Amino acid sequence: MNEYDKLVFELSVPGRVGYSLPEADVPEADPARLLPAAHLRRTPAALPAVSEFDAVRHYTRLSRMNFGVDTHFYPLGSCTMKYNPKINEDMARLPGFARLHPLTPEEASQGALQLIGELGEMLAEIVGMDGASLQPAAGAQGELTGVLMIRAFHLDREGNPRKKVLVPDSAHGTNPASTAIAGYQTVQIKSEANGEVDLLDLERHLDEDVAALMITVPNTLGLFESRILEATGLCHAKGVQVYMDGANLNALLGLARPGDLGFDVVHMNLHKTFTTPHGGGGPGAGPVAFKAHLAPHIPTPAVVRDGDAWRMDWKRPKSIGKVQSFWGNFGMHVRAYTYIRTMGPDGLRAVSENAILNANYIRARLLPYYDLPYEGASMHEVVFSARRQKAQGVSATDIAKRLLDLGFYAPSIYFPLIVEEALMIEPTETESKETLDEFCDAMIQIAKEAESTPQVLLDAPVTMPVRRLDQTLAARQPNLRWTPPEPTR
Amino acid sequence: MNEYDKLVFELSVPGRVGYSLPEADVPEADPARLLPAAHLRRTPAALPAVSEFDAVRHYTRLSRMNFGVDTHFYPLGSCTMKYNPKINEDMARLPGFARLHPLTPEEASQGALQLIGELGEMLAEIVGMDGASLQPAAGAQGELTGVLMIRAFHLDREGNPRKKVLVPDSAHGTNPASTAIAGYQTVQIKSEANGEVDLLDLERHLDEDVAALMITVPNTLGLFESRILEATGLCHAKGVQVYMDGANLNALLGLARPGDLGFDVVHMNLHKTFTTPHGGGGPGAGPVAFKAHLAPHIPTPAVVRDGDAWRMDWKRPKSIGKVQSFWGNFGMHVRAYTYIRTMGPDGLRAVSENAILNANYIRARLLPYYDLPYEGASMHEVVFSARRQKAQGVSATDIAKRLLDLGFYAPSIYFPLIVEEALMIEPTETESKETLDEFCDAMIQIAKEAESTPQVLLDAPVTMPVRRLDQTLAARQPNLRWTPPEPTR
Amino acid sequence: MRHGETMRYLSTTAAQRAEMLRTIGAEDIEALIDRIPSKARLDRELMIPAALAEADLVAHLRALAERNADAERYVTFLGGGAYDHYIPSMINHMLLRGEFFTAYTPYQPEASQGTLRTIYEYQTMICELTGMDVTNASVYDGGSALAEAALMAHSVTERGQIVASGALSPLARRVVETYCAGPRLPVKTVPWVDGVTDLDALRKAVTGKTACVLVQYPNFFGCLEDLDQVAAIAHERGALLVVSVDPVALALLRPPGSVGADIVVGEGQALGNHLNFGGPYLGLFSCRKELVRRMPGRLVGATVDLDGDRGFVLTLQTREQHIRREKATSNICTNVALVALAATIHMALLGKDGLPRAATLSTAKAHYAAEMLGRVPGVSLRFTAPYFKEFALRLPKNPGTVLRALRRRRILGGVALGQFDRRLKDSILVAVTERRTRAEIDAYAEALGSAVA
Amino acid sequence: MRHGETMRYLSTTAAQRAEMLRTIGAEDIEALIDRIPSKARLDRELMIPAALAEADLVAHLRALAERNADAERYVTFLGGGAYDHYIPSMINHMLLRGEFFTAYTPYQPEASQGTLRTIYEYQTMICELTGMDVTNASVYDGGSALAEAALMAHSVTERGQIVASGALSPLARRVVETYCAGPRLPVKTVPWVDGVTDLDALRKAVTGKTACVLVQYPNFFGCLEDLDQVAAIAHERGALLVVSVDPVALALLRPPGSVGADIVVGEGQALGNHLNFGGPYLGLFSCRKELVRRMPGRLVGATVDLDGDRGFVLTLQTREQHIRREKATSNICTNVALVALAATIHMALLGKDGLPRAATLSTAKAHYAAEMLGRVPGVSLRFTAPYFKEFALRLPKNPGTVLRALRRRRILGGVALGQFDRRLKDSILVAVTERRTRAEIDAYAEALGSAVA
Ligand SMILES: Cc1ncc(COP(=O)(O)O)c(C=O)c1O
Ligand SMILES: Cc1ncc(COP(=O)(O)O)c(C=O)c1O
Repeated sequence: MNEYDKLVFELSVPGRVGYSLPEADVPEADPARLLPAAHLRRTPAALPAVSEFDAVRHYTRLSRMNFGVDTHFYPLGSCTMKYNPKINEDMARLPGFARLHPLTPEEASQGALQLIGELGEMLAEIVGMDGASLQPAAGAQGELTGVLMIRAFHLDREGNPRKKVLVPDSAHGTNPASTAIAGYQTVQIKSEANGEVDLLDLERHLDEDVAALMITVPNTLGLFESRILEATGLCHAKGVQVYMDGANLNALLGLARPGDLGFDVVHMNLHKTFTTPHGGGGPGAGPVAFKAHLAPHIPTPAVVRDGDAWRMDWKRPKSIGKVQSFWGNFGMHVRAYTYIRTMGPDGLRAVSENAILNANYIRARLLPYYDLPYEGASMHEVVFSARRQKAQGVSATDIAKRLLDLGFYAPSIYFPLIVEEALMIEPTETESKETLDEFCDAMIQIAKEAESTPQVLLDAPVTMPVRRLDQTLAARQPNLRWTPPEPTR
Repeated sequence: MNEYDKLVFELSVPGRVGYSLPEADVPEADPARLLPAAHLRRTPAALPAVSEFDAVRHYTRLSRMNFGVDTHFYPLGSCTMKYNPKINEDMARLPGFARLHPLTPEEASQGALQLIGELGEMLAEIVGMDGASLQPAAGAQGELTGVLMIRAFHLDREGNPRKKVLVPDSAHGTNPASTAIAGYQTVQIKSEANGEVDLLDLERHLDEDVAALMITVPNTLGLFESRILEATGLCHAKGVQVYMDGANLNALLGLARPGDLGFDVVHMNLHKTFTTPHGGGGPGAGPVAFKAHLAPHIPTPAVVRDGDAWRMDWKRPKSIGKVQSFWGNFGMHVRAYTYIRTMGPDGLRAVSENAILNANYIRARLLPYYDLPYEGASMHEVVFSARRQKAQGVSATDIAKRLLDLGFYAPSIYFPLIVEEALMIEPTETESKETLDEFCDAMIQIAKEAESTPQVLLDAPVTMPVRRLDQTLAARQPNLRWTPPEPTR
Repeated sequence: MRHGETMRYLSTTAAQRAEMLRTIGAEDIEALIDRIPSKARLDRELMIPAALAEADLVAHLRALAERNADAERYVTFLGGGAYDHYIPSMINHMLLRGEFFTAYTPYQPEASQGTLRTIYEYQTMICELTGMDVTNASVYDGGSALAEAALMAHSVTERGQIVASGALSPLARRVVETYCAGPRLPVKTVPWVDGVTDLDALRKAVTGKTACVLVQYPNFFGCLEDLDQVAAIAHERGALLVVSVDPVALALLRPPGSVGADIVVGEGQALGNHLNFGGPYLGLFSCRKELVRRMPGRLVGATVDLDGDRGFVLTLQTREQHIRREKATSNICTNVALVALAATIHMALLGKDGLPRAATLSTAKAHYAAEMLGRVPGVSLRFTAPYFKEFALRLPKNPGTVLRALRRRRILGGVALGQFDRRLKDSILVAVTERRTRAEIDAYAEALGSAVA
Repeated sequence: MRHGETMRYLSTTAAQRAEMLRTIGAEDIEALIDRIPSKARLDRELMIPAALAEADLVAHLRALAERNADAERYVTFLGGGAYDHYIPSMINHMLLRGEFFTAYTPYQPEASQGTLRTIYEYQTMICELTGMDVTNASVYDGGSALAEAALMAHSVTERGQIVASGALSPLARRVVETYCAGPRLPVKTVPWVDGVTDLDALRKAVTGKTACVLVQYPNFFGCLEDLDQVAAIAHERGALLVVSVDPVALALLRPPGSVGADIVVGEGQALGNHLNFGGPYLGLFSCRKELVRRMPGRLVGATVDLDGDRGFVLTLQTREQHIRREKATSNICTNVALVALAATIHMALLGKDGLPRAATLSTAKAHYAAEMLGRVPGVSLRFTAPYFKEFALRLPKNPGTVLRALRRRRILGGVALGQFDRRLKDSILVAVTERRTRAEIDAYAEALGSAVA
């Protein structure tokens, strides 16, 4: 079935050339005379040798072995796979941005600093905070940054950072992981039967050792935490800081703001809510917005206004320090800035409204066919369980694979962990009703197949470049790099 | 089998918007008050209404229903489907070129004029002529331009344009068609058994009524006309001009030059030899290079040096006039210029050597399996006949369709007309030996299938977005535009 | 050969070459080309510049590009057949899909459905704008489209004279003349009065020998011809009416199909394509369905495949050169498919609401500009006829001098008309698209004030 | 909502919205969000600027971009961790393939073989350059890679101290310090002498409690550390050796794997990625295979499908946060896959010959530049240690003033070192890649002459 099965190394032919470099125009260009012999490599790195055209056809063909938002509906829950506007790409490629060196003096990079500064201000307004740091490179790094800021805050105020961070059991894996790296013990808070965080359990855990509560709104079940004001209030009463994982901000734009909900710090995923592309895994950007009391602790340098100009403020003795070598994923900042300026306030609000509408539409159409373990009002995504299908011998994985054959990427599966056979569906606002209908039709067809012809699901996919892959083999006998085949005679 | 079968009209939903235009910033923006009512449209044009994302996914999906050089070997004979360098695309998009208005005064478009001028000089050198006009938009328009120049030449010298143009029977269809539009009667010259033009037949036809001989070198059989010097000599002796169709110039770069072969005028296809992309049918560019005696007749304006500057020379009373509203397909000129400057003289020669090598390699490998009606030495392409397969019930078309299933675009088929069941294979120099081998393996497999399992060929293709299409229906009941389906109730 | 520079587009290594020659049974490449008589061989290197490394070449081309006064660094009011309309950025991203831009003419339809479908969409949309039944897949540009229309009218009517409005683009008219030289079709030009075709003169010019009347709408001066009258005059004598259009304007204006045009052509650059110093552009070509078999160029039609599924093919090819050779309706082979694709996506994106909106903004801003520029002392509108997005302006000073002064202020103020018509040597043609802002127009008026003072 | 501006990224029309609400059984959208307590609702519009039309927005961003001194309009000698190397134009065309850049992390491998294969290629190539057994799919950047290495060494050795060379990038070192704050790992910095780590001081600093030694090669000053010695010192005490590298340099220099490095990290921006004002960049991360289960980040492995055909998957995921949560080897989720893809294509294109050639040209031109700049009266090389493509220069005048003067001549002369180290406030760091020409270097020398005169 696999039409094309080459790696670039397998195209390599000694002597082929894919580059164009000038001849040396300086008198001495022999490395052996320029550098001590001890430092020189003895054998060249076994990189491939291909022509430019070899590479074009190879990577073009590989690209065609992928689904992307541009080609397929991509309802991957929690990931907000919305349309990535093409204009964003053009703007990020303007030479004044793309070819700007990070150590260019401030006076010669005012345009870039202004963009960072203004984007920070807009993001802060969107989440109702007092400021934002754009340095974190992704959501998880935003979390680490935010928790370290909280750590610095407690340390500064109380001389000790406290010990624990409370995280609901529905949280994304990065939440406990970031917390752990920040030196905290993670304490899991239960969800109530309705899927929201259990306030009693929360209250039980709140003590002087608790540095922070870290919570996702809407949570990973797609539910708005309706008692969030109470929760943040309870925390603050114990001097506990409240961190919001803003990965699901796409549900809230112009409707509600983390700052107004009582949060002290929130990270955003520009690669979810603000249309920067995911690139097959990254890069993203995870700005952190904060209330004023945390401002002393944000990463250095802070990009600040200085009259009509912008500058980098390095003199922040209580800062947590740096989390990136430079100033953050500026290329993503340009894209997000472009997007926000394209949408304006009414546009952003329409984004969230439509995201919520789309999720609820799918929910309504699929409700007869799939179990909905948490029945609260869905915001921007809906989490079904395939437990009914599981009883018919078909798992969430099987449903996902069958969707591929029917021309759709799969929802997130087995997340959140508190849902058995979870199918986490996030359509985003950029998808049309027609696409949602086609997807729902496919899901309904699958539910019926699970009853009538489950083997079709167990065999899926059959139209992809490969069939199901042996994960166990991959993990038991890791093969993590290409090696040339043994010469045969 | 057809995964996606939408037209953009079928995605349209009233009220959807895919653009972003500013609000009117001038006082009056009501067309009814600006323009007389009689001039206003009564019903809007029924264009679709789609979102930007609808359009991105639609056109991305449509693109995936195509083969292109970037994705597949494309051995379409006579078309020189070589790699189109990406850098060419970047250069053509520089704002100083892409956003330059054609009526910008000469003093404010010197960079563009220099590029046109220098490209003309380089092309003239490559084909051994005294100058080149870059105005023609494609090969066929180059032919028309060249023949009209010959017409003007005769008219100027003899007071009459003469009557006939001689064209070999192996010629491309545009040759007789261009000749006819130029007001000439086309007279067909026979090919010899060896596939070259029959000099005796030529001589027989040469008289005072003949304005020109139009001939392709190498010819469409991929053969170099070995007696070309004799042929051009014979013509000149009768005052007959000799036109070379330079579509096959990819075989001659740095090896032989039309000017040195005695030609008076030659057109080039920048979209074949000089890597400008074919774009699914165009645009191309068909510059015409000429000997000095034809210079008075080239299209206006000529781009000429004027000291250190360049200007447009309009004062050419004997010019044939214009063939394009402006100066030719400048965007293609930028690409061809970029390519020639990338390759240099040794690079261009290597192009032709490798093109010839590749064609001969295919020829050698396929010779046992397919008939070769003309056995002369192949230059850059080789023309087989599927008559042996035809006898087995399988046509050139069937072979072409089967190739699609095996992952290759098809050769040109049924051209040149003088070859029964022609399979015209032009690999170009940019393809690797590995690709040629895979293609030859496929062709050999097909030859064997023709013997053993011909039905596989007759049923092909089965892996494309559609199966074989009903051409007769298309021609009998032309359906040349979309119309909305009748409303059903 | 030097490192890299020349080799990166070739894939065959020296060792492979040797191996391939062995398979071929040839000693060396020379052996493969010995059919070329040695007298005919080039015995030296081509005298073209040596190869440049990619980075050096980019620097060189950038320097060339920067010597041009482009519409990115200058505020442009240039028109006359090429326009600086808004182009959604998304279009370029689709054009860069290798499957589109590195494909050939869709000769194998099963492996070319992408191209075929976009052409079918294009044909439909242009029919909608022009109000005609049939549209071909494109010809080279507006000028050659007009010329092909004249030849087609000649072949349909079997008449030998072409009557051209004097308010046609003079550049396009020259292309018509060139194409008409071979078949010796005289092209009679009818003068203009007050910016539009002189209908009395037209009435006199059209005879029983007239194959067609060529008229432009909006015309070269931006003015709106009275198409009903022109149609009546042409059809009265059995001549065809050929209208050359601006497709953007047709989003707002009456389609020529509705006044009885027989052939509609035009320059389609304004639909999503850059100025490109004049090309590649887009020749629009539509006609009545009765004439389709005389039409030049390719046509895509819908049909079904073996399974009965919808599919698209090139059709009615017996009109074309590769089948009919000297009897073909035209010599065109390569057309401008990718430019048409850009236009298709542009029309899809702007769509039913957006294209009229772009047209409305253009005409509104043009009228505002005419008003503001007309207020400059000594400056006046050259004609009183209604106009669309372009108008002629009479200047009190030499236009060349004035335009130069404007250029120093980064304004491309218009096209000097004297180069096309001596009667207009005091005038310039000013085009305004939706892309110009009121502030830019005001700045132009202010600069023009200083320039003519 | 105004026309177009805000709607072009949404597909649902008012009529569809009504229909969908009917299916849902909700009166209006408000009914869907009534779970949000009204006290928590925003009762006004967001105070961000109103939407801009595409063309206006482009103009605005272009204006911002033009206020920056970029490497296109300036001749740049800036380095210090980010470099202006040649980037083949072809790379961008591949990155723009929607199938690559609009895909997510390849969670469904059957529909993500394109991404998975490119990562596998990437892992292989970086292993080749670093000389290590295993490479992950990327971490954020060079700084966070170094920080992750320190944490990993801590977890592998279960020791609590980090020893850092004073010739590390000071910016990267600050990231290490940030990441080490949570687990309270003290980071001890060893001073440099003459541009390289003081080995005597290092020997003293490394103890039985040292988890790892962090060293950079070439180091922040461009100088080449004696890795054999550093390795010996680290390993003697059972500490891991972590080397932060420039992958371009490794095309020519000894791979750290060959001197016994345990973890190799680095900033990969120089491989085919633009400067982007500091990000997104590429965190390289390789290690010995024995350590793979302690490695942060994603790994792609080869396996087979049901039919026995080769395929690729994310593997060894039990290290990762989505499975192991607080016990994961790292918190990283989103990485920089597209940046790694650019690097992969870059390494493929330059390949076995080209990458060493780029490295050779860079070091050759750097040495030429050092020679020419060193000849300027009063200017001298700050260090005598061997260097690769970057060197520190001592100036006779305030570096800020000199650099400003150079900027006026469109030269970005280097990075002022005083901002990182007070002992170097008279010095600048000058980087030279293969992209600089001899003429540019000569012009720099001449301009520097005037600036310090
Ligand atoms: C709810 C939630 N939190 C955190 C993250 C982590 O963000 P990132 O992948 O940008 O590090 C994600 C994304 O995967 C998420 O969905
Ligand atoms: C031999 C030959 N002559 C002429 C032409 C016509 O060139 P064009 O398609 O550029 O008009 C072609 C290309 O199709 C050709 O192959």
